Amino acid sequence: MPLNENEFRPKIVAFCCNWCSYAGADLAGSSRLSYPADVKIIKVPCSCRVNPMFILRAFEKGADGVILCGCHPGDCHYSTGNYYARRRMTLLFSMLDYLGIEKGRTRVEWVSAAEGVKFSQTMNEFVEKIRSLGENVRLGDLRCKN
Amino acid sequence: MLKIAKTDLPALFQKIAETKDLYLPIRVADQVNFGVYTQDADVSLETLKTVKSPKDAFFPQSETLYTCNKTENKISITPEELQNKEFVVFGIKGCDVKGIEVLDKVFLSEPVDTFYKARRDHGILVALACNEPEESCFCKAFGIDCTDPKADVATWLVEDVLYWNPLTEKGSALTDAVKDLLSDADDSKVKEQQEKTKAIVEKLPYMNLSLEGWNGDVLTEKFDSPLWEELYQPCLACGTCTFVCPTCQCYDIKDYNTGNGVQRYRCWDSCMYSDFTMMAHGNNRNSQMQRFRQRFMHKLVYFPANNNGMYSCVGCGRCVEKCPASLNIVKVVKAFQKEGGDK
Amino acid sequence: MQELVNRAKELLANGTVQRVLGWKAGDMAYNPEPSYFETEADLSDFVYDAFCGANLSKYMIEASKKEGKTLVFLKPCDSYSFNQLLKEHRVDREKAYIIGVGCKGKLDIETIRKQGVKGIEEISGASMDDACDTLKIKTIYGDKEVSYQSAMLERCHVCKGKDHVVYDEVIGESRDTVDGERFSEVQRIESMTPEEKFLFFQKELSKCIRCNACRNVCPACSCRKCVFDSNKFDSAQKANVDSFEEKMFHIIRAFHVAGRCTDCGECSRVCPQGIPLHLFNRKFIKDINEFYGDYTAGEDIDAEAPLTHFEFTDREPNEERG
Amino acid sequence: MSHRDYSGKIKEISGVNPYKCMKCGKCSATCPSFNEMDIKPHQFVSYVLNGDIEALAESKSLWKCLSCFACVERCPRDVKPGKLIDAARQIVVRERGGDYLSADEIPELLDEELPQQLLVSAFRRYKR
Amino acid sequence: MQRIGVFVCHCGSNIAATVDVKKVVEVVSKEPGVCHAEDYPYMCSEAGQMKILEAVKEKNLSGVVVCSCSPRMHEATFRKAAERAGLNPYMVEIANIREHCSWIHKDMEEATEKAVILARAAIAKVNLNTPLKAGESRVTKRALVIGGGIAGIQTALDIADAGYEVDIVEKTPSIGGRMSQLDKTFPTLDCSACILTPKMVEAAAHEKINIYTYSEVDKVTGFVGDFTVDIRKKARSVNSDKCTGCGVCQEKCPSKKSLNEFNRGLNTRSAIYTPFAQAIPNVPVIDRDACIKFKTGKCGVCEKVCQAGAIDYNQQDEIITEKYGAIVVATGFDTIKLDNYDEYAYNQSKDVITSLELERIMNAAGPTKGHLERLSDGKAPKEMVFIQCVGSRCSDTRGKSYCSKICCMYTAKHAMLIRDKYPDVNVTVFYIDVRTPGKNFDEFYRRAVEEYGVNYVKGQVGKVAPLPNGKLLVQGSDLLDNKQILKEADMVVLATAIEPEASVRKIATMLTASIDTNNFLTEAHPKLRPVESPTAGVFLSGVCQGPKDIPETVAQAGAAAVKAIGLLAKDKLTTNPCTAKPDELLCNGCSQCANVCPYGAITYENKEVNDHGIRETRRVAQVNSALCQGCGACTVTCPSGAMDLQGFSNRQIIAEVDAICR
Repeated sequence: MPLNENEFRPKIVAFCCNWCSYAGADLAGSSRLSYPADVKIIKVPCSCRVNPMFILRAFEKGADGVILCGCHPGDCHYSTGNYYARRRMTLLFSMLDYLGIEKGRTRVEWVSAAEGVKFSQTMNEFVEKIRSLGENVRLGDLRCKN
Repeated sequence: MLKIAKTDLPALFQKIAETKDLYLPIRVADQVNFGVYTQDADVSLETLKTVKSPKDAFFPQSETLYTCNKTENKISITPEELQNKEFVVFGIKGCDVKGIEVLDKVFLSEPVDTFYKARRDHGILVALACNEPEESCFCKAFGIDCTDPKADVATWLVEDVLYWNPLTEKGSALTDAVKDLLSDADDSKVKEQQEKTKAIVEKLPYMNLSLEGWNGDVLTEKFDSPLWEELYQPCLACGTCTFVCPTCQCYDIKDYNTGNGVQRYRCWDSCMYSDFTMMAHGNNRNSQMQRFRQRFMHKLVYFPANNNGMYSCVGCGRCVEKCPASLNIVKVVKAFQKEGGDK
Repeated sequence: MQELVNRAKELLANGTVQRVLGWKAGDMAYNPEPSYFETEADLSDFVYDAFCGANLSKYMIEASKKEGKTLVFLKPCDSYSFNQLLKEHRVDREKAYIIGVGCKGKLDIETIRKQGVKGIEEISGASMDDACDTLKIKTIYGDKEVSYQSAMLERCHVCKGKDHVVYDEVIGESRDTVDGERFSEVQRIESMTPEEKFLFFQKELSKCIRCNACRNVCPACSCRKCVFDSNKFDSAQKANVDSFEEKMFHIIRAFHVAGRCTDCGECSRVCPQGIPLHLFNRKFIKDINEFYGDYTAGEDIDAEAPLTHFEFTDREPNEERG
Repeated sequence: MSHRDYSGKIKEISGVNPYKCMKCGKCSATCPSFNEMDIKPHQFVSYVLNGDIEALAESKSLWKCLSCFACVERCPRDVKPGKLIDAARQIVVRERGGDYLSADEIPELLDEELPQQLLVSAFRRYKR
Repeated sequence: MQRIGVFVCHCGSNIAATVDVKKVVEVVSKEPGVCHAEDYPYMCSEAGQMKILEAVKEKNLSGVVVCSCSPRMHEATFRKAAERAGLNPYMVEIANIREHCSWIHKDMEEATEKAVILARAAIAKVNLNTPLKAGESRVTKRALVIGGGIAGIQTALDIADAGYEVDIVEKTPSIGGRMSQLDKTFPTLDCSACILTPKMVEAAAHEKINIYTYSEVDKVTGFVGDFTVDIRKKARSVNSDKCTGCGVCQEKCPSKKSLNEFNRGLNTRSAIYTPFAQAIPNVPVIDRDACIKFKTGKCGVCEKVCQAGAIDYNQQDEIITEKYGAIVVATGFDTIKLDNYDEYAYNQSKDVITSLELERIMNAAGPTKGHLERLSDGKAPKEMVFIQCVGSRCSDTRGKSYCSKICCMYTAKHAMLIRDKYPDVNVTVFYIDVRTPGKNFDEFYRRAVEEYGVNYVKGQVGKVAPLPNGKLLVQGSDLLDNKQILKEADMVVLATAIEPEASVRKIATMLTASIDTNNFLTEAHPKLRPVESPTAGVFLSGVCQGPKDIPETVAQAGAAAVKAIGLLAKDKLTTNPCTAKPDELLCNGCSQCANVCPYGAITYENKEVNDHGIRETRRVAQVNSALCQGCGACTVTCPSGAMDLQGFSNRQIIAEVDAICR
């Protein structure tokens, strides 16, 4: 897709666990399953490494959406990491809702190493959702806007 | 002496706000603090004590000093603009006016703080005399007459009328600007209220707090007192007392990385905090007792020592009301009195 | 109250405890302060009345480091905090002699002032001995009456209960103070539109002065060094600069105490700007109860904490909520 | 409309991606009307792929399909030839004489025996 | 501040076709800390690596960022190159501008912009990298093979032959697996048992091999080189040491109505049984669900007739805990359930069978003693139809999306064998494609057509319907003739899709080995590391990794064995240095981190600390870096940030976040 000056290009951070989702993203790549360039992936060892502070930090610094991808429950490389991540994110997302942050700016998706298609689909959907929500204003730090 | 009906105050505010920024006590989410006037602001002149003092108007809780921007390999520095528009602080109480005098000692003596000075030069203080002081007030202990505030303009709210008396050139200029709304008045009602209020002041428990024995010469004696070890115990090391205080002037300077550059800002600091004046070698006050002692020694000993006996407390009583552990400067002074008496 | 003083004297005298942690009478009717008492004579200043809202359990972290035992007076709700600290190895049970004290609801001077009371000289009806329903307040501006119930702290209206979860002995009677639904305010916010929610919290949090009173009084915020004071996350900050900073601070603070907060309400009590901070913690408590089953932090020291535990069948984060 | 457009229209109406077809022939194997069809169900897919919609439109098969959906049910690749046929029908029907159903006409058409279902599907098919 | 070198790889045209690598070099060279930036066609080549070496030396670099393919591909390569240059290998970060950028984006401007941002994130991270040193851990010189089929047997034999101890855990009463159920094998038509049995015997007799049959893996802890495994030896109710394998108990057992699993349930067996005649060990087990003694307390016939006194009704499950350096998974496959395929009438007619059932029917030890006959009435069939791809290549939810790979060949085998043995039987095969890559495979298939007259029809069967006359009406298509075929058949054989054995999910979870959506175990790399799981020390053998035939399975079994041997041959392993590390001065001692650690790597001790002059004894967390696997669960649980993860520290991740969001 060519760059269009007027089009809203969201900044999206995707935290991917090393064992499943990062590999899933690799597979999406080697299968040439495209998704928007707005998504930038940060590799973490496990979804349980993702601190809520990282997510808020991303929003603070101007991200419009943050997605966390990990192994499917039951398939965590470290056995239990994604279960903890699931609870943490459930509570965090619920709190963000409570504070009036638009639903859908944050998401968790379980993507296995074999799910290149799912990875690409997920990212396409997520970017679409963020585009529909528009720029993140409520969780951004004004100082980063200029 | 001039006057304006209370019902005409919105018009007065409107008029001032046309050409100047206007700060006055505004209620937001059930708390009254000084804020910028807007037409739909919930102005509350009846509030005796705003939660924070109005010192923000001259020394904001945080302010950017300059911004560095990076483009490729070049860095450009943009200093923050100094205050260049006049503004009015309306409804400031006598104690808080005195608080600003304390800040002046710090920021206007060499080296002059240009940001502060610019604000002082452009700021006009319209003080409002107190008529219902409370039990936590002890301004009189510092020689302040809450019924007769010394500002650019002094005002009194008596029943449905605001009495207006310009005291300085700045005050007169402001008066000229709004004179259409003011009319002449005699000061009998004001005098009457002042007398009544003074009588109440006499009855308030803290007003006659004795500061005997607190001056710039008692440094080691007070510093070494074993009392501190006892007094600090309930202190939670929060910054409430310092942040509501009209005279606390300590700040920290920090950088914020915006991604494309750095904003250097200063923000209030609190001597109650464990990282206060943290330096490379560590911290020069590493126990809460030392930090607690610092605050009171500063207000009652160090500051008078350097400023011709002027205390850096004005008896507003905010810390008395807000301390989560019910500690405060009055309790400290009284504790030393008791100790002295016991001896 | 005298019973408490007598018992404290006994325990000091027989060497069971080295010191007493309680409340010392203030110079006004409503400002007692937490204090240590080391001798019988010191105890002449001891007070326990309806203004002794301060939760002493957090002071036990430091007291646990001192020589010998400390006698501490804990209200029913404080005992939950103590238990939670015990679970986290922050206090030493062996160093504490706990007397559970009765509670008839604690009073909030701010709430009294909000009812137009100023220039307070004396307050009667706040002692533990008189079971007054009305507070008689003598002020410079005349005598006032305020109902006890209307002057209570928010937390007392939705009290967890008047049973102590940890103690060596219990002295004094309590009375039921519950007259509200604990989660009703949370529910009210939940039912708002996102815009309304945002506005509500924006307004409340815009008052925050980052004085850290909420954090420093919180028994769950017992970190030696808070992340907002350290450079571990590049997140150290002292004062609010951008409105987001308070949000970050309050969200993360609530998250850090999620599953650990006993809802003691101290954060809301001490906030100089009257921000209802308990609404953050209570939201997490409500979510935890709903998502993972009822859990009361500090109730059972051996219970699995919600955030260090999981079930295979836990709900998914993206699930529609509320 | 060009053939390509028709082809796209069919894909749009049916929601089917004919490229998924692996040419196994299970649709034709399963079709009860197979013998009456000139273009067999499995061929339908390649006709759509090739954009030869004219031939489809003229084909007898279009009206021989019973819409039993056996092929839809059994297709291992989710291609669902039955839906393609149905889509082709709709295109033909919509095109013919431009005679559409409007909501105003419905009251006249009502009679007691008429199942609701029919009305709804007629409306779906014949509306503009 | 580091001195960072950035190296941008073209990957031939893989990256350079979509990412303007020159532009990336130009932009990132202006990033703070970057003192060298260049591009090169193939960074992973020796010459490319030399670029890193030279730059590190010339520019005195302290950190390296390589913008290239996925770190899963070449991170190790570039770390080694950095090490050769005298740099700590953990001072290297990879920006994945191929899989995550050039391969998925088409627009050059957009892809270049993203590549720059990914590079910036890597630069921001390297700026905060610290040299890490890998630790060492011991290797237990013993391997565990899970599954005793041909894959497991071959792997075990190969490892044992190399001189290492091997345990095989097999959940059924005998080793042998699926291959023992087959009659003949393609394309040579050897008798399956004839080639398998000697292997089974060899394994049983091997002094280095220990076989646990009727046993399952209960629990796995530890990590590469040092796994601890609990093996549950299920109660056999027969003392293996005493049993002579005479078989009298099975003859006399009065409960003979249990379905015979080995014969795919086509006939029955006694409650005390060995699955098949050549079973190893030749020791029966009592099926306690079927045994009258266990059900009613009365009977005890087997105990009475057993001369050796081997029957032991009181035997209990036994847990054996053993340490292993390597684990090979060889759990094999099963055929899928056909409940969702009503159109083939499998559940309605006994004469519709799966190919594996046909194997048993054709086998002399099978339910029909090797005679081809209809299971409904015992009559010899005259007309047989084979249907290919039943449940394979299905993108709907009923079947499997993959090709089961072996069906084309075994169907040709079945057709050929039937035509050979019963020339009067007509055989029709409905196929979508005939896939015969493999040595002598196509020739084999052509022989079935050309020499044995098997009728191959290009088309599928849509419906099989039992007729009142006992026959089966097969309705299929012939796509070449554009006809619909209606055929009355006596038997229909379904080439049913295969899927991994159901127990593999549980095993994968225990091993923390990843599995794909079809439950096949994932390999560490689909091309370059096909027999290793991404979980270190876990290897894959046979169909558990993906469909394959016997020769492929054996080949992979050998490959897995070699990988395991390669591991066992080492005395020590270097461990992952990206482990959790507590800051003792910040630690509250709250134990929350220890509660979430899946490895029990966190302990607490009372320690004297000096916190900026305050000396006191505190309860602080300690991490055993040999046990820590670096998941990071503890780091998020820790409210004060005292616990951090080396290589993925809070500040590093935040720096990446900042770089991306700026």
